[in-house]
Order: sequence, then structure tokens, then C-alpha cells
Amino acid sequence: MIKKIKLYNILFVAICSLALIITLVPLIWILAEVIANGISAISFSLLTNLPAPPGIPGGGIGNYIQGTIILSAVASLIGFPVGLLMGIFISEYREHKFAPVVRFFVDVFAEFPAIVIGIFVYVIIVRGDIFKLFGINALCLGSICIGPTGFSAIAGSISLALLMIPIVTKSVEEALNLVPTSIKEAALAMGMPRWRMVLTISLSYARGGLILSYILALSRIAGEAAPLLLTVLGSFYWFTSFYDRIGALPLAIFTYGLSPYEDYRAQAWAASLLLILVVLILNIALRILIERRMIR
Amino acid sequence: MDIIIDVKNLNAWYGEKQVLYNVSLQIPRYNITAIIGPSGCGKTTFLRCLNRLHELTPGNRVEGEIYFYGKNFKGNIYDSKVDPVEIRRHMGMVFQKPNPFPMLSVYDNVAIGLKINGIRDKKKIDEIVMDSLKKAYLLDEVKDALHKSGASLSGGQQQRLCIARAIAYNPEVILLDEPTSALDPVATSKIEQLLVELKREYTIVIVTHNMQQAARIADYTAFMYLGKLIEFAPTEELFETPKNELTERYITGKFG
Amino acid sequence: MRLIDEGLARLNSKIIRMANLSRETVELAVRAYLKNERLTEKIFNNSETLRILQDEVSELAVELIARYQPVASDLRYIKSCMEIAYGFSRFGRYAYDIMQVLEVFGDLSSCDQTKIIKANDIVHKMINLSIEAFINKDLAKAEEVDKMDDDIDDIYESHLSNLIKEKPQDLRCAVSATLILRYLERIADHASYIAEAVLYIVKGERRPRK
Amino acid sequence: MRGDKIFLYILLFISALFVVIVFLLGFELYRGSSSIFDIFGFNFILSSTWDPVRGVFGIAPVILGSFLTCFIALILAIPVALLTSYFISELVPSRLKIYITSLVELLAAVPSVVYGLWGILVLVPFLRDNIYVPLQSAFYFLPGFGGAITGYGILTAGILLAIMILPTITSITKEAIELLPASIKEAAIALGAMRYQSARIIFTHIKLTIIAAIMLGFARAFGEAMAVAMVIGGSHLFPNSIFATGYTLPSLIVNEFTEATSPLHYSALIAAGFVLFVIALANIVVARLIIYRTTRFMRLAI
Repeated sequence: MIKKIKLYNILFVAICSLALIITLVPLIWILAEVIANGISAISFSLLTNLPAPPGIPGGGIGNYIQGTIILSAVASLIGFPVGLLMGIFISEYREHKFAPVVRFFVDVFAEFPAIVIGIFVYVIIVRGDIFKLFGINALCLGSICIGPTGFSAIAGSISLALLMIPIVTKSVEEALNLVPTSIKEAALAMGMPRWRMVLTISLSYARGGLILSYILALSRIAGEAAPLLLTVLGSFYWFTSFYDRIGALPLAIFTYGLSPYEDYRAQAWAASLLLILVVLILNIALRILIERRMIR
Repeated sequence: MDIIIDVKNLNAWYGEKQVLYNVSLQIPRYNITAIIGPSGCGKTTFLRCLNRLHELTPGNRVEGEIYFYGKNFKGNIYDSKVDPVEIRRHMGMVFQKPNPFPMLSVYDNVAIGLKINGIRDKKKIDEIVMDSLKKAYLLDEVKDALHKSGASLSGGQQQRLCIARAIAYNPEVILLDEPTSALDPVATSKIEQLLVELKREYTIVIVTHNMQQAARIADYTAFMYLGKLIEFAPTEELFETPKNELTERYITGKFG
Repeated sequence: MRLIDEGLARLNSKIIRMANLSRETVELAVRAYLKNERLTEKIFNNSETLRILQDEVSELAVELIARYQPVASDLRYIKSCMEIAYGFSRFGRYAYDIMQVLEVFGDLSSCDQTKIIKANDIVHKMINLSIEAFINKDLAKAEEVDKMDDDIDDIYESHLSNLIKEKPQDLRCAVSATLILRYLERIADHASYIAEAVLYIVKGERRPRK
Repeated sequence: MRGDKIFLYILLFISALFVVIVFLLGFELYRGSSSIFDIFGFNFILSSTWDPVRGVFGIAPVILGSFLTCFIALILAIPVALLTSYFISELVPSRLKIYITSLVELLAAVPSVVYGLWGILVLVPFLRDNIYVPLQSAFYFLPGFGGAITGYGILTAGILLAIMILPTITSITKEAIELLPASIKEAAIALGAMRYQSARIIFTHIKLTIIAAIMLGFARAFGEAMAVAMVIGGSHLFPNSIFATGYTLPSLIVNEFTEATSPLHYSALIAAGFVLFVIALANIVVARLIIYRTTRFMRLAI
């Protein structure tokens, strides 16, 4: 009887370890394939040149790298401040009756399929339904008009920004929740207005956490393809304007991966390697920062 | 007696729970007033009502009047027209656990209070910071570490840094909430000396659970129990011949 | 039970020992005078013991203050114990002084003893009352002691003025009686101080000294 | 005082704007697809004809495909994820824990297109040659094992999704186990429970959280577009074998959006997005409410 239970026990631990192995095998497999195929394809000209038609040597993914940087940067410019302010609201003003509502919406929105956000931005920005909602074709302030953007870098950035907001909000909230009350009270007791306490004391105390939340959001949006497909569509050329289409690494991986040409597939591996490296480096940097307690 | 703070019928609630009942008390200027009592008696709440910090916690409530007769402010600080932020600038506060801003340097910890009070002149800031550190008996110990983090100091030094921070923007009253309860006897006695020194320029209100501390440094002592002010008297009187049976039992340790 | 209570109890028992010893010593001295008994050595020893006990009380009181930083009634009690112990040790000293008078003047049993007997009755009562007042923290008894102090003062003063008005026939009797009355008056004073200390212990009040 | 008010108003404005955008999202998706629902009504969901040229749209096979892939993914992922989470939180020495946890989190950080690329170039040929072909030759006589084998299809998509949602379910479950009061875990061990018995006790205590984790995993699989689009093959027919190609709602949108021919075709795709949105939303809201409830309960219990 006891022997049998012991046997079960060993068996159970073995099955558990097996489960962990099953979880980790795909990761290692994917990393191995990406690194092996990516490194053999990567070269300086690949990183700097424009794409070439299949079969013609010397084609590159330079414009995709540029596009991803531009899209991420613009998305960060919109998404991070908004997420930051909302994070401040639900953490520092948690007693406000509206705060739990916002927190719930953020939590739900964070889980929305990215493609849904892509469709939404397509409908209201690319196609411009937001303007039709108000019965106009475009919003004009003096000589500057904002109308339906068509497939464009700006629409792509907005969709990435929307993806970014809940991630930033949640992690900013967590970071601000770690600011000790005693520190905040010290600031208030010396006659600091609350807004100033939040902006100088809380934010600077939690600055590590804020960097963390930004890195987290950035590594998430840098690899996002679905909403971009519906809002920027992709391009084979360098960036020209925010109202034009733009290339992006995830889009290139998608289209190249589906193509039958060997050299396009190789470039898709190279693009994947770049993305994975970015994600990996950001992740590792984070972990080191956390370990060294540079981030609270 | 020259009164700086006149508390009249102060009631305070912590959520639904009333923690102060009709406390009336007159705090004399340029004196050390100690507030003693068992934990949970409302002494910390009372202190936090003096600079309107209590009401900041959601759900908390205060009723009653506190008249403050300062140089630039005279009147009821709970008047609806009064901005609590301004009141707090007339009062410095030092907390139970030393809480210097860990992300700021020793220097900036003191300077930040000046900046929020609109002092921009670098030289003047420099002067006041050094002066405050000196007044807090800290300058000699930290003059080589002014640009290290405020959290790098020892516990006693941190608390003196907090005192320097509290006096830098020249408040008239310094409120201290059990400032030495986390410190060893040597650090404690330094801070006690410092407080006695400081009462020449500031009015000091200190909450302490250490009766001997009150006996050592305070000019006036208030005993609170279950949210009520039981007795308020010159310190030697309160400790030698308390009028109230509860005070007697508490200070002689015959409680409970 | 607080830590300090054990120390206070020790202090209390020392004081009570002193109270009994000093009362006995005063009684012995007066008896020796009235009955011409030779008790010098015994009284001297008692007086020494009282002095040593007073030192012990002081030391214990200082120790308690250093150890427990007593406040309020504890502080008043300890402070008063030191005063009371001094009073009791004075009782012993005056009893010895009365013995010294006998040593110098020899047998005095033939002198007129009525005044001294009268004064001694009062002093005896005062000593007893002050001891009881201390033991029971009895303010009524302390008050009585204070009033009786006036009676003793009256006896002493009338004795002095009589002495000046009507020239005494027997100088030996007159001088010795004056001295002994004087010592009894001092003892009464200290008894009233003890009673006063009781008032201070209980109420924290001091009666203005006369 | 005034600064505080202005600051709060700014925060409130931004937050309110966000809430409005969330509502707007639902509303615009509905409005963008209203022409489809006007024309086809519920037939859009119930019909299996998808013919952009004739302008007839029905997504019944697509919805079925969505549920099928997710079902396969959950069947494969749940046991592995639960055992992994138990292993990580209870059996791994704490020194190693942080590294293994990081690895699992890294699995979640890999972009989904990279999963797709790996799926199409590595997983598809691997499954076709090593699993599907032998499987068919062994069971060719059974119904559901016939048809052409391309390696693409609903089963492959399900397997890929299983890999992708493993970290989601694992990390939520792991957190719940770690939040569980030590008293409960110790009680199980004190009772003399062996490992597998204590695991059962632990899992019964957090079953609500596990359900929420599964729902969130489902929502993630249900909304995954790129990876699935790359390996599912693309077909508007009901599957006739386990090797059949198909569509899920997101992969349909991704594949046809760039090539949509008419406004109605766009509307049909947006309508598919709206259906996806409604199903995902219901899932997420329920899962969230469960998580709020259980974590509050857990925190109280500690």
C-alpha cells in the first residue's frame, strides 16, 4: 500500500517535470530556429537596404526597422503619457468613486484581441467614421485639417498606442502603489499641494517602476502585427510622411513568411531575430535592473 | 500665557469610528508641549489634526475649531476659506519612522521645502540648507555626504535630516510624532537635546509614548485617554501631582 | 504588580521598623527621666540603628528613582519616605539628648515633673498618630497631629515665660526641665512634619510652614 | 487648492476619454457591421456561404473553426499548464524558481508573428511528416481521418495556440497557488498527503481562479490573429477531417482585409470582428470579475 503511494508520488513529480519540459521545449525550439536561420541571413546590407524583388540579391529590411522604430516612438509619445496619467489616477486617487470603474475598463481593455483594436482604428481613423459621426468629412483648425488618414503611419501609431495604454496604466499603478504612505505624507506635511507631491515625490520615488512599465509596454507593441495590418498595411519604401503607409518588422515577417521565395523567408527569419533580440534584451535588462534593485 | 494654537472642541473620526472627543487645548508659544497616552488614545490623530493631515485619508473627518496665531496667519485653520496646503507650510512635521526622500540627496531633502515655498535663489537656498543642517546638529556629520541619498544615513541621522527638512522652510510650529521610537538611546538623546535647543525659535508639539521623554523635555504635558484629553498641565505638575486619577494610574504604570 | 512595587514595599517596611524603634526609644528616654533608670547604652544603640536605617532608606530611595524613574504618587511617596526617615532618626537623636541631660544632672526624680509628663502625653500621642497616619495614609489623623503641635508649643513657651517671671528655686530642676521640654518640642515638630508628608503623599499638597 | 483641482480634472478627463473610447470601440464596430446585420440578420452567423463575388456572407464555419481551435488548444494546454504551475510554485527550489519563471514569461513575450513564422516553416512540415501522415496511414479507415494532408489546418492552429496560451494559464495559476495561505498547503501535508494529493487539495482551493485563467487563455487564443492566419490554411467550408483547413474569426479578418473587394465585404469582415469582440468581451469580463473576487478573498485570507 505505502509502496504504491510512493510510486504514485514519484510518478506525479515525473509528470510535473515533463509538463515543464513540454512548456519549455517550444521556446527553446523557436529560439534555436530563429537564431540559426536568422544569423545565417543577417548582414549589414540586409539591415540597411530597401527590399528587392525575389531572386535579386542585395534586398534588405532597413525600411521595416525604420518603420518599427518610428511607429513605436510615436505610439510611445501618445500611449505612455496617457497610460501614466491614468495609472496616477487609479493609484493616487484610488478613493475617487470613478477609479474602480477606470481600473475595470483598463483590465478588460488589456485583454482585448489586438485585431479588434486594429479594426476599431481602421473604422474610425483610416476610414474616418469618427468624422462622419459628427457629420463632417474632416476636422479643420485653421489651415490644418485632420480627416480620414487612409492606411498610414499615424493610424498604425494610434493603434499601437491604444494597445500600450492599458499595459502602462496597470504597471504604473503597481509601481505607484509601492510608494510608502510615509513618504507621501512627509511631502504633504511640508505644504506641498497634492498634484505636486504626485508629480515630484511619487513619480521620482517610483521612477524605476515607471521605466519598467514603459519597457514592458514597448516590448509588447514592437512585435505586434495584427493591428498594423489593418491600419498601415505595410510598405516597401522608406518612411515619407505620417499620412503614408510605412513598413514594420512584424508585417514583413508575416508577408515574407507566407511567400514561397527562399530569400524572403530567410529575411523573415532575420527580422524575427531582430524582434526577439529586442524583446530579449529589454527583458534581460529589466531583470538585471530588478536584481540590482535599481528598480523598486 | 502666549498661546499659538488654541484647539476648541475638536472631534475626529476615522471612517465611522470616532477617535477624538471634544478636545480643547491651548498650546503656548516657544514651548515644548508633549502629548502622552496609551496607544490608540488618539494622540497621533490629534497631532495630525493640527496640520490638517488627518482629513487626507479617505473617509476621515474632523469637526471643531483650531485657532492658529502665527505671524502670517491668524484664525481658524478649519475655516472653509482656508487652504490646508498653506497651513501646512506654517508647520513642520517629523514622523515616527525617519522618512527622508530616498531618491533625493541629503541636500535636496532639505532644499525641496524651500523650492515649494518659491525660493529660487541658489545662494539663498544654499545658505538656508546649511543653516538648517547645522541647527539639526547634522552638518558636521554629513558635510562630506551632502550629495548621497538621504536613505544612506543612519537612523538617527535620518531623523535629524527630517528635522532639518522640517525647519528649513521656517515654520512656526514643529509637530513630531514619536520621533525617537525607532532610534537607540544615543540617537534619542541627541534629538532630545536638539528639540530643547529648537524651542527658542519654534513651538514644538511632540507625541510620545515614552513618558520619561516627555518628563525630560516638555514644558507642558497633555495626557489623553480613549480619545479624550484627560489632563493638561505644566510637566512637573503633571508628573508630580497629577489631578486626575486616570493620569495617576497611567503614568505610574498601574493601568490595566 | 509592578516592578517598583517590590522596592516600595521594602521601603515601607524599613520606615515601619524605624517608626517602632524610634517610638520605643523616645518612650525609654522619658521613662528613664521619670523613674531615674540608667538606659544610656540602650538608647545610644537604638539611636545609632535609626541613623543607619535612615541611610539605608536614602540609598534605597535613590536606587528606586534611578531604576524606575517614578512619577506622581510613587515619586511623592519615595520623596516623603526620605523626609520621614530623617524625622524618625531625629526622634532617636533627641531621645539620646534627653539621656545626656540625665547623665549631666544625675537623678531628677525629685524635681517637679508635671509639665514634662503633660508634654510627654501629647508627644506620645503625636508620635503614635503620625505613625498611624503614615501607615494608613490617614489624613484625619495627620490633621490632629498638626493641631497637637500647637499645644506642645504652648506648653514650652509658657514654661519659658514662667521661668523668667518667677525665679526658680532649684536651678538644676529648672534647666533640665527646660532642656527636656525643648527636646520634646522638637520631637513634636518632627512628628508634625511626618504628618505633613502624609498629606503630601496622598494629595500632593504642602501646608505652608509656620 | 486650485492646482489640485485642475490636476484631478486632467486625470479625470483623460480617464473618461479612455472609457469613452472603449464604448466607442464597441459602438463603431457595431455601426461598421450594421449593414451586414441589416441584410443577413442572424443568417450571417448561421449560414455557411461566404461568397464575396456574389455578395453573400455567412460565417458559421468560421465561428465553428474559432471554437474548434480554441477547444483543441485548451485541451492540450490546461493539463500541461496546471502541472507546470504546480511544479514551479511547489517543487522547484526557490533559487531556480526565478529563472524558470522568467523563461515561462519569455514564452509570452515572443511576438505572435514569430510564432506564426516558426509555425509555418517548422511546425507545419514537422507535424505533416512525423505525425499526420503516420496517423492517417494507421487510421485511414476511420471517419474523420481522410482528406488531403497539407500540414496546415485547424489541428495545427490548435497546437500552436496551445503553446501560446501555456504561459497565460501557467502564470495566473502559479500566482494563485503562491497567494494561497501556507496554512492550507501545510494542512494538506500535515494530513500526510502525498504530492499528488496535496496538488489536488491546492487545485480545489483555487478552482475559481483556474476557471478564470482558462477563460483568459481562451480569450487570448480566440483573439489571436497572425499566428493562426499563417498556419490554418484558410477555408470557408465546414471541416470534414481532423486534418482539414479552416478559418478562425481573426485569421479570416487578417487574410481577407487587405484584399477586400467591396464595401460590403469590408462590412462583413468588420461584422466578424464585432462577433469576435462580443464573445471575447463576455469572456474577459467574467474572468476579470472572478479574479477580482478571488484575489480579494485570498488577500483577506492571508
